[in-house]
Amino acid sequence: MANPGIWRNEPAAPRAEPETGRPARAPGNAARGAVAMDPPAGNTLGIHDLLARLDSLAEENYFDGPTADATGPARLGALADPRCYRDPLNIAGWGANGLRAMLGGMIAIRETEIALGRLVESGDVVCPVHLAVGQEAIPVGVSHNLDASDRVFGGHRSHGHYLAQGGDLDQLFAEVLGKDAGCSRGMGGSMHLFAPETGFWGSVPIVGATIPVAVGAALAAKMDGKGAVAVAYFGDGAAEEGVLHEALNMASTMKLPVLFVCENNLYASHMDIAQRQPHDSTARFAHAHAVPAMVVDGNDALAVARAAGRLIGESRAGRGPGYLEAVSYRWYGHVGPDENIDVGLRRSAEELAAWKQRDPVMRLGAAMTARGDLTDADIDSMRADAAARAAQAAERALAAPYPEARALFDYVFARRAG
Amino acid sequence: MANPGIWRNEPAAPRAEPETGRPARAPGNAARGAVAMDPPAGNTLGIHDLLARLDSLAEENYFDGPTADATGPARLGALADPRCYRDPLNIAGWGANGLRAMLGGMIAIRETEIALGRLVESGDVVCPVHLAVGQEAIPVGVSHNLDASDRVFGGHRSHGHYLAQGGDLDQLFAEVLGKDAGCSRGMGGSMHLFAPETGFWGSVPIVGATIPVAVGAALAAKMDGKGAVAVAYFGDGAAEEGVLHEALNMASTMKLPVLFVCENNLYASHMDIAQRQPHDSTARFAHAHAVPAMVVDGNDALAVARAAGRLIGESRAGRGPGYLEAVSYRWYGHVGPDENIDVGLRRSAEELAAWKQRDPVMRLGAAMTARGDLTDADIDSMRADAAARAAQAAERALAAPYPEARALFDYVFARRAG
Amino acid sequence: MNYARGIRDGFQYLLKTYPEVFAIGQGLWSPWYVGASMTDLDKEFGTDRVIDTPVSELATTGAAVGASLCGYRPIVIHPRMDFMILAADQIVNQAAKWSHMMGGRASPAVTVRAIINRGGEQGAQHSQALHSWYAHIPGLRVVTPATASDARDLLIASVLCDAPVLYIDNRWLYECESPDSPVVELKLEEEGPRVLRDGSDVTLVGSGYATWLCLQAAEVLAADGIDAEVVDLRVLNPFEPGAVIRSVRHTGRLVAVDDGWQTCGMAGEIIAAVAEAVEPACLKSRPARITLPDAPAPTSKTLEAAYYPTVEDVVNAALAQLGRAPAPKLAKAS
Amino acid sequence: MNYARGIRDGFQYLLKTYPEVFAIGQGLWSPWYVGASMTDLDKEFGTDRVIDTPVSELATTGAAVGASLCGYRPIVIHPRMDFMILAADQIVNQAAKWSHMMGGRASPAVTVRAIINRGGEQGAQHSQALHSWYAHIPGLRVVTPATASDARDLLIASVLCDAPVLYIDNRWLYECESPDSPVVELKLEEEGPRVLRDGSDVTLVGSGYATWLCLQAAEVLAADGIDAEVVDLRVLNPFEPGAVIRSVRHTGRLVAVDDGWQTCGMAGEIIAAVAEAVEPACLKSRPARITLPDAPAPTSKTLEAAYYPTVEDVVNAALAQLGRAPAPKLAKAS
Ligand SMILES: Cc1ncc(C[n+]2csc(CCOP(=O)(O)OP(=O)(O)O)c2C)c(N)n1
Ligand SMILES: Cc1ncc(C[n+]2csc(CCOP(=O)(O)OP(=O)(O)O)c2C)c(N)n1
Ligand SMILES: [Mg+2]
Ligand SMILES: [Mg+2]
Repeated sequence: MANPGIWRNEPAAPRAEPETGRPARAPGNAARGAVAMDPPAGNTLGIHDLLARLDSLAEENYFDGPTADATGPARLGALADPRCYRDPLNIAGWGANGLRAMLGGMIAIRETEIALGRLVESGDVVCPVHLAVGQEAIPVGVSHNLDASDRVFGGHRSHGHYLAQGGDLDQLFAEVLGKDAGCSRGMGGSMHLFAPETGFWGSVPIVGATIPVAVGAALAAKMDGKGAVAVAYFGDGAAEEGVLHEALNMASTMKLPVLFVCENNLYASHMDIAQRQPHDSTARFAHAHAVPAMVVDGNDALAVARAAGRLIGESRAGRGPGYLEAVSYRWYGHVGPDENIDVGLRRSAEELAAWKQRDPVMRLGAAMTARGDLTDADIDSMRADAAARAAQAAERALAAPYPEARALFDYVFARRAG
Repeated sequence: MANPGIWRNEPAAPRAEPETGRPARAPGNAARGAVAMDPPAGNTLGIHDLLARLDSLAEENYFDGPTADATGPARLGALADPRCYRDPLNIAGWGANGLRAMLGGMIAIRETEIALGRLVESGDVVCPVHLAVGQEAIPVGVSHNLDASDRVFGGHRSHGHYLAQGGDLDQLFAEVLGKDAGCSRGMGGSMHLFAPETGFWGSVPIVGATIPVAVGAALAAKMDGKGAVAVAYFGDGAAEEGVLHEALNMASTMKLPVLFVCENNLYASHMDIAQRQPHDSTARFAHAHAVPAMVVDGNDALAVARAAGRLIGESRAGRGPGYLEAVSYRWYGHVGPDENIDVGLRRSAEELAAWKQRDPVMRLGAAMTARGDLTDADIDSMRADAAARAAQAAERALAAPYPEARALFDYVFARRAG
Repeated sequence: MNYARGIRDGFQYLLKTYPEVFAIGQGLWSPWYVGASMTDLDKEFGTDRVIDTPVSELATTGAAVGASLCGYRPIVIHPRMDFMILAADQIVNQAAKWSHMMGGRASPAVTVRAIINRGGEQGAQHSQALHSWYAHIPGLRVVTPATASDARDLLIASVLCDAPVLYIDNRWLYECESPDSPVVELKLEEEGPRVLRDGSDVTLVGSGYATWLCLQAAEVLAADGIDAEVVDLRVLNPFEPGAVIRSVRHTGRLVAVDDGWQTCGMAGEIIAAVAEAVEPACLKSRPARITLPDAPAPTSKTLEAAYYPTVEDVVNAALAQLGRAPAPKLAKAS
Repeated sequence: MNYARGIRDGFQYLLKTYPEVFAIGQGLWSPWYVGASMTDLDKEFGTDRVIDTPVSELATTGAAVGASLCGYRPIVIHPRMDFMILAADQIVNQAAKWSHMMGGRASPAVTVRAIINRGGEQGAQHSQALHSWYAHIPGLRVVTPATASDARDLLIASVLCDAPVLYIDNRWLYECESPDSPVVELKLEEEGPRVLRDGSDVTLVGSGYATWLCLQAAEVLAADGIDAEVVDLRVLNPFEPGAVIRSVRHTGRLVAVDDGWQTCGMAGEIIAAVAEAVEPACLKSRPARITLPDAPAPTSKTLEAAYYPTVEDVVNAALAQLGRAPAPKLAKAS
């Protein structure tokens, strides 16, 4: 190994222990002992952990058909267990300003989405709105490593991806309301965001569709030769579309600078991952395609930022793609502000309540107040400010005009600016 | 592990050593030592070997971008090295009759395909004909474990799959010549074979198309509850189609009795696998989807039969899908009897000559003559008989009538027999 | 009985009567995916026969094709026609062609159910009606019920048919009521376009939701003393234009209505089939078509209102056929 | 200059002149995949700009779309239109819609090149001409060159156009010659149907290979004293029927020829567009169309011969328009 431990040289964050006796890892690991299992260092899983997990999966599951139940135990272990990872983050080594920006970013996304949810409830917003409250740490952590020359692509649940890149708040509200002032001139709504001036190059709601598009943007970046990277956000459900695999293979074979970010929130619309896949971590797909992967607590903005930074750094240096699996949970249901806990799904009120304790905002906020970076009152006022900004943007958007009728035809065929 | 070594309890075949100093395995394994590496037992690779290889890949490649070259060294090691596995097969424990049937099956396929190639050269056959000479051990080994109640699906290169299931020789020639007496009534040609009475449920030339179709046949078999299995044959190129991954996930999640057989002949039309994938073994995809996989010398009918038997046995017992990767090489080029060695591809005359020394027919034949199961003259006469049968079938087919004009419309919408 | 209920009754009848029938697709265990058209079928018939799937349109469809070759009669459900494009290879290259390619020996008796689910500001990737695409493909029967009883009986006929069938329903019709009727097992091969309303002044032709537009327009026209004949296509492929041709020979005027796009669409096909068959002298005016405009679906409510054809559009086209001025503004349809 | 050479010259011109152009697709490093239409371009411009790919139609096409958003002008090549169905989502849901969905801000300036490669007993999955499908999709320009100079100049125009373009060529035309001409950079927005041959007795309309059939038929008809006007569509989407309508107003007779299927196909679209625009009294006879029969492609040589439209079919349809008996047996075309 040319550079042993390259994925582990970060300060280790204290690891929250499960509240119950349920082990954070599947028992097979320790029992076998053939693979050297380091004690988990921080909340990022490096490739060795993954291989070890793959190995333990083999031990338990591959061969013993009867126990390889499709609805069997989660393989992400503690990362998918909402009783773990509840403590304040370890912020040692991070400056207050940087952290404040990240906290502010998460709060802005959350307050914006809450405001959008209210507009859905009031009937002002008609288009489908997929909220990612609870998942804010992922885009904030990823975009921490990006700038406007990079190329970020999202899907149906992308308000956070857009905002984290610096997408305009007024234009977001206008877009969701179908107004001409929207970032897509009111032609797309919530599921079609576009802000290339920030590096956000588009989101669309065909699940998986932007994954190969991001690979193409990475090919363009490679041809440009200026070190830009592309990012494809997608969910655990999208990982079931074959196109992910085609895209991983292409990116791997052509060594393209693209970061695949799987926001694994354990659900695809009404189905939990155990109903859809034999294993709950999607990073196994990256390994299969020889793409370096890391699996992190997606409710830890710093873990996300570190892992994304590492993988993006490799990509910028010309070493090809990376894969980041960030495990999280959405506080709202699949679409709109309903919680989807009483509509006959396996998602329960208890599960949701537990995940709310693993709040990415609270965990960073608590660490910062503990260190004296800011006070609870500061956080409250950040929240109030963000809510006010969202309310203002909503008002402006509500008052804004719809596109003119000719918009229906004007945009069918674009003409390039240049 | 419930049943350690379950994949290893066969008599070990003597392992041919490479003729050069090139190690049969990538060096990373030994160096790391974290994974217990058994010495290779026979020429089947069990899951531990695969995980070890995955691990060694990680060591060498995942992290060290610069060395992770898309055209880098083969990961199948000796299995992809035509200087290995040339010795007569180890036939200990196999009865002469069974072996004679397998040898005869391979010879029949080869002589049939040679005869088809001649018809292409003479201009009698116009439709595209993809020959699998050199790969005969795979269908013969797989079909050894199947009967007419199973459901086998193929692709563009499926004469052998059809014949190994017992598909009619006359109907094959008639089909390739587009005659009404063909197995598909002359409506398909070489790439569209159909003989459900033998368990061969169809081949079509859209690459990857029959993979999910076989999964559906397995779903039907599971619903039938009679222990039948489905088999999907496909190539290393087809593994680049996303649908393979969708199909693996479905089969794994639903625990369907289907055997995925990847005939890895290291090429997809004009491109070798190193130009298309970061790694030369496709079994990594099975692992990613928690499907038990075995990788075998595809030029060893007994190794194929054993591995397929094991995996199929698990499927019949209700334990879900299996994945068999059989490494081989086609003696002819992509289509027709041309060898594709002087048309600007990376495939060389030397490579081809070396692979001809790893002849699946010769290796089984040599073992049988050495044990006294038959003589060289017996083999010669088997060959002559097969050639004569093929020539006869060709003649009958050449004389047979074309479909009537109404065939163009009669078959557009089928009516079910029952 | 409303249209959604018709679909559900069709599923229930099939699952109850035929053990070889099963349903597979995204959202079948969900409380909301397919509207009220399959409510609680999973509970009634079990999750082994009403199967929800991963987000894998292509493999799911291929699996249904495979099961159909082996004696089952699966219905594979695509909750949105837009997503089904990912499965087009299995529908167009496989299901539609296997019988022909195998000389009539293979029988992919699969029913593909595609739902048109549009409006509600869902945007261009969640709005498409691609029935004309599939009507172009020989070997694939395409069925577009417009009434609740057809929703049920054509579903049953599709599933019992030995050929692959694309059954397309439209959520905008789910609340439409038809009179109750007993279940009938129709032979799909014998079904085709049908006159839903007799008239002698002008022929209005549609399918699915467009038929509903035609029926509404005929009511409005009747109030104005104009007698419109309405032909509901029901089966788009193989397309049998006989009923339309007979009607136009009688009325001399044709308005073809379609809620898909124009170029190479069903409305154009209707006009072409009539133009080929009817002597020019028989036509009292140039036939007209009403379709979506040549643009992807917008989202804004104002643009959506401008985008989708309305009853008013059909009424005005019929009036124009008769040389009459457009009607005074009507309330927007749907 | 033959047609294949025209395509190659177009690629060469583009790759030489525009650094933002690159080609990507299956078979580009192969000696045989795309016939003579791209011979040695990989050697001339390097494998970084002429990129061969894994067998992954969907991701390859998506990658081209992505690169096109970011300032490049990729040409993604599908050596067979049949395989391209696997990429339909990226063509239809993505490339064709991004500009509209993003309010004109996104510019997927991608060219998708699809090759119609049929005959030779290749069978139903290796024979399709699906241009009518894609002509149905707003937002996607569809181009079907029939001559060698169009093969070159429309390729260049497609790639230089800011909108997504589907460029369809047909291997049956590769050996057809046109007179040499200098390269011109056309504006695709300004290109459309064109009269290739003047005539006053009957209008023959085609695109791609069907145009070639029309031109051949016109020769045969001329020998019989019949003056056929030939209109070559060139651009199927957006479809501008003006030239066809003008021609039919003049001749009063229309034969629409297409080498795709009939239902919802381009031949029907031509007839519908004319029927909508031309007063019935202008038509001297009922328009006719010549298309593939309603069946997947067969393999047997005898059935292939019966399947594909021929010059003779076009000649006879034209004669029928004039009330004349079919011509004596002609030699089979192509
Ligand atoms: C191709 C396609 N298939 C199905 C859908 C319907 N759909 C919308 S979101 C979704 C679930 C996606 O789950 P995941 O990728 O995990 O993202 P999440 O919603 O959890 O963020 C599905 C199936 C779609 N939009 N596109
Ligand atoms: C969907 C699709 N894409 C491309 C092709 C063209 N094609 C025919 S065979 C082939 C290579 C297949 O390689 P592999 O799967 O390894 O099978 P092999 O020919 O080696 O047996 C390709 C790309 C096709 N037939 N179908
Ligand atoms: Mg999810
Ligand atoms: Mg191969």
